Amino acid sequence: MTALIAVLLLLAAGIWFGATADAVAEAAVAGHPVRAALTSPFRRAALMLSRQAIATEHPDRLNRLLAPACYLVLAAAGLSVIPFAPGMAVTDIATGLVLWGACEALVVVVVFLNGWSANAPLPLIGGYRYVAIGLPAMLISMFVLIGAALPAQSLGVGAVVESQRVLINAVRQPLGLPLFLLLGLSITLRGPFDYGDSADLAGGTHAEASGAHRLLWRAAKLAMLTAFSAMAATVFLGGYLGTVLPGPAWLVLKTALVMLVLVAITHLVARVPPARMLTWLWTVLLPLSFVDLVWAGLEAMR
Amino acid sequence: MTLTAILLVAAALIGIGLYGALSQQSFVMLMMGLELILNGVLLIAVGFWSLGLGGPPRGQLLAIVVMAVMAIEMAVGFALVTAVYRKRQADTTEGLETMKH
Amino acid sequence: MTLSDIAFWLFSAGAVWTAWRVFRTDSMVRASFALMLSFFCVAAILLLLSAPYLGIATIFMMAVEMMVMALFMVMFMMNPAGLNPMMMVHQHKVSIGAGVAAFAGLGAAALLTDLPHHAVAAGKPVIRDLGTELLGGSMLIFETAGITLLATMVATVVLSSRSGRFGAADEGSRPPGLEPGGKPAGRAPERDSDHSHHAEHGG
Amino acid sequence: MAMKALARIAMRAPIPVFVATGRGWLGPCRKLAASADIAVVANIRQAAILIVAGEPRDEDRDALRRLHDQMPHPRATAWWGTRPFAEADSALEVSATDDPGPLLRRAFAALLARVRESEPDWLPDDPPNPWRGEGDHGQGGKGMMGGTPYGRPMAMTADDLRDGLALDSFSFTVGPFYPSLPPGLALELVLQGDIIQSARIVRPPLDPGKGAADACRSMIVGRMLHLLELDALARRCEAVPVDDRDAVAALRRRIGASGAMRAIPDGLGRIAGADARTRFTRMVAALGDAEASSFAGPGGRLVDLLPGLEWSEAMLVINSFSHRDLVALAPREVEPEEHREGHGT
Repeated sequence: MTALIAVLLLLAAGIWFGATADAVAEAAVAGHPVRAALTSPFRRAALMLSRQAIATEHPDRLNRLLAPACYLVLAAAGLSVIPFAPGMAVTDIATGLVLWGACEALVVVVVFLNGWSANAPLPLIGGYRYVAIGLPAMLISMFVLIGAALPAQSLGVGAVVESQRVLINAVRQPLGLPLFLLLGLSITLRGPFDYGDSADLAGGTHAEASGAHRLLWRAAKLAMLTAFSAMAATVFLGGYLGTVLPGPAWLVLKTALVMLVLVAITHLVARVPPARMLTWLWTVLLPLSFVDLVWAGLEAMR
Repeated sequence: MTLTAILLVAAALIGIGLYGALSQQSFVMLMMGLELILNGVLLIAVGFWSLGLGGPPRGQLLAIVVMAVMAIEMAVGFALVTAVYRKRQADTTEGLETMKH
Repeated sequence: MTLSDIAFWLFSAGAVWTAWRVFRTDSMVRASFALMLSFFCVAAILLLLSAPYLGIATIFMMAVEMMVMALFMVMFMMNPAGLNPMMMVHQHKVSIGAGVAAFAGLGAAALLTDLPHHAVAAGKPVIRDLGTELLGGSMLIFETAGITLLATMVATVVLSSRSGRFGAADEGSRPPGLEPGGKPAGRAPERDSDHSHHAEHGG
Repeated sequence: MAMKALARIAMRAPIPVFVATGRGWLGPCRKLAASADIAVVANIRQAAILIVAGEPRDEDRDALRRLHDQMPHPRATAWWGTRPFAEADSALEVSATDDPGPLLRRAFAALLARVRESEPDWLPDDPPNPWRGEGDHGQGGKGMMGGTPYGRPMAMTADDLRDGLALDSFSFTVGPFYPSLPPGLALELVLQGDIIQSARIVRPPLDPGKGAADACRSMIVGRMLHLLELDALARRCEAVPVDDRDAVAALRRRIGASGAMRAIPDGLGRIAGADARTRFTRMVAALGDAEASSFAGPGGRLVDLLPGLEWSEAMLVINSFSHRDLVALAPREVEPEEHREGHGT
């Protein structure tokens, strides 16, 4: 029960923190006043709530509702496997990493459905394109996660944390965290990996969304950012491990750190066209994830 | 939750799958029927493993093999659909009266 | 009736109902994802059957597979959203008969057979068992599955790519002669007279 | 009560506006974009106020009406330096020389407080083709392929350039108010997936007019940065004071550090010896340099450059040209035919 409350609290705090970090980074890069940006997420949310949520002509109504809602649920499900302290996780199962992998795979489905359901050309192109990029990005992350599971000799997230008592995985498997961060950008539709909701498609899968619908989609993206960051912090940065402070505090701090890194990348790094990214994914990044896996295996046998 | 109940559910899935595989004109829908049959088979395999035979490790192996078969069926199926479409612009079974060219 | 019994019947009803919806919805994308939900319900039953790895792996795999399925649907169907209602079936009565017969036959077999009763002991390390089996006694089977998947990958690329060994696939390939300048080794492809275009499948 | 509190918070947000830029209005529109109080949005679905800046072309009037009707309620339209349409009741009028900021702020607050009434649609909300009731399944035609469900003709197969699979092609019109295209440009594109099979100029881009080179350049670089998903940097670029050398130099460094140049594939949209990356690099180098001559007279046609490109590559190619070059590359095509639809967002 405590773990469930912790998950919901972390999710809510993460949405707020992510929105604020985004607004501040945007203002800093754009040269706008940073102070006003601190509170702007509330104003923008209020604005979205007070506008009409437009229905397109003959949409797939069920999926139009389900897509953002499921995105949010997936973020919560992903977060539920993360231990806040030894043994303190909502779903404390031996196959936590596989469950997280299933959440990743379902994000692709949800984003596609969001693009599909509007019954409009630009969102559909966004959805299609996202599937092409999202699936290989997910493959890469699976290899990286298997690499992290090797020293723990378990697919349970708790065991993966415990295996980092001596040395965190970010150091032990130096390729792991950077490759995993790419997935984070991809499943949260951010910056250099924003192929679903991109500007060239006037907003891609949510181009036709307005009002509360738009707010829900944006909140779901930030929730997924939180869940992903917590996962990266747990699997590669030792999660709740740390001295002086209590375990949950360490987890929150590390999660915030990963979120800030992702937000910074979002606003500072350009995105390449999808065809080029697809080539890089299959010819450079996927082989790199194999290297990471071999590295992890050799290191674990040492 | 008895083994009989599980087998009945699996039989229903296989029945619906067989109906789909036989009745659908579109290749992709036909493949959905095949997938449903395999879905039933998966359920039967794990049902026997879990409730009938006391969890022998090889039972799970069989389930893994069923999953591999599903993946292969999908991949080869789509490749064939693409090849046929490229050659004949056909995406339904009626488009194929002959296997030549 | 325990909690897991109730869950089992709920998921069973879900699996069968969504499986039925696959062939009853006009929208091809909805059909794909209905099939995905059917698999998820079965996956949940697998979890109840104390097969945690298999259950979650099924969810993982089917999410990806059905995503690809939906893409192919949108690609190949000219009416993927079912905005134009349709019914693309053949030998409908025979198929219904076959489906019912399969259900009746298998169901009768399940009801009439004396089935073994020996449930998995609680606390049995099933995931560890699976791992040691895959990479121990049955490693050859596991490796064979791996090699088969690799062969599948090669085969799909060969089948679906446009550029063939003897020219573009859609132009009809013709192997070169056995000796330089000789007669082509294969039969010359006949020009297809009737390309069956979309327009032919009338409702 | 809760709604009132919500509206009070929402009123303090930057005003989301969508700008329909008219001929010769790039400079003023750029000033508007530079204001921190106003958020120029790239999608009409996010906007609360549509700003019609300058007289729209006669042929764009219908597209403008459609654009207006896509805006969510509560909404308003501001007419900046132009006369409102006859159907626009209680229009907000701003004279060409005034700063619209204060008026927009008042109108925005009134809209959210429900003091000002939201504008009704300008066009009837009917499906383009009635279709229910005919055919086997009521689809309005014979067989599965007949009819035009919801006024859209069924997809038909066509040859394609990428892999020869010849699947269904899809044709639609973008512009003249599409945010990733220069103002005024409308293209009719035939797509296979996201690959452009053919392109036709429906409306040429607006002539920027004399003396707008600076505004143009920073707007184009801004659009390119948007396309490269660098929204914040794009906003900085649109607002940069072009006569402040340090600010421009800092901006240039930021753009370089983001990898924006290297993100554009080599050899994309090559014409007269320069590709999109080269043109973009030159344009960034010329920021704040009013004297820099644009890469004039490339010779050739835009519609010949686009086929075979993927959507976002095509957008990069189109926006790598200066407005003046684009006017030369995309001349008005002589074709009296009436066009079906303009996608405004």
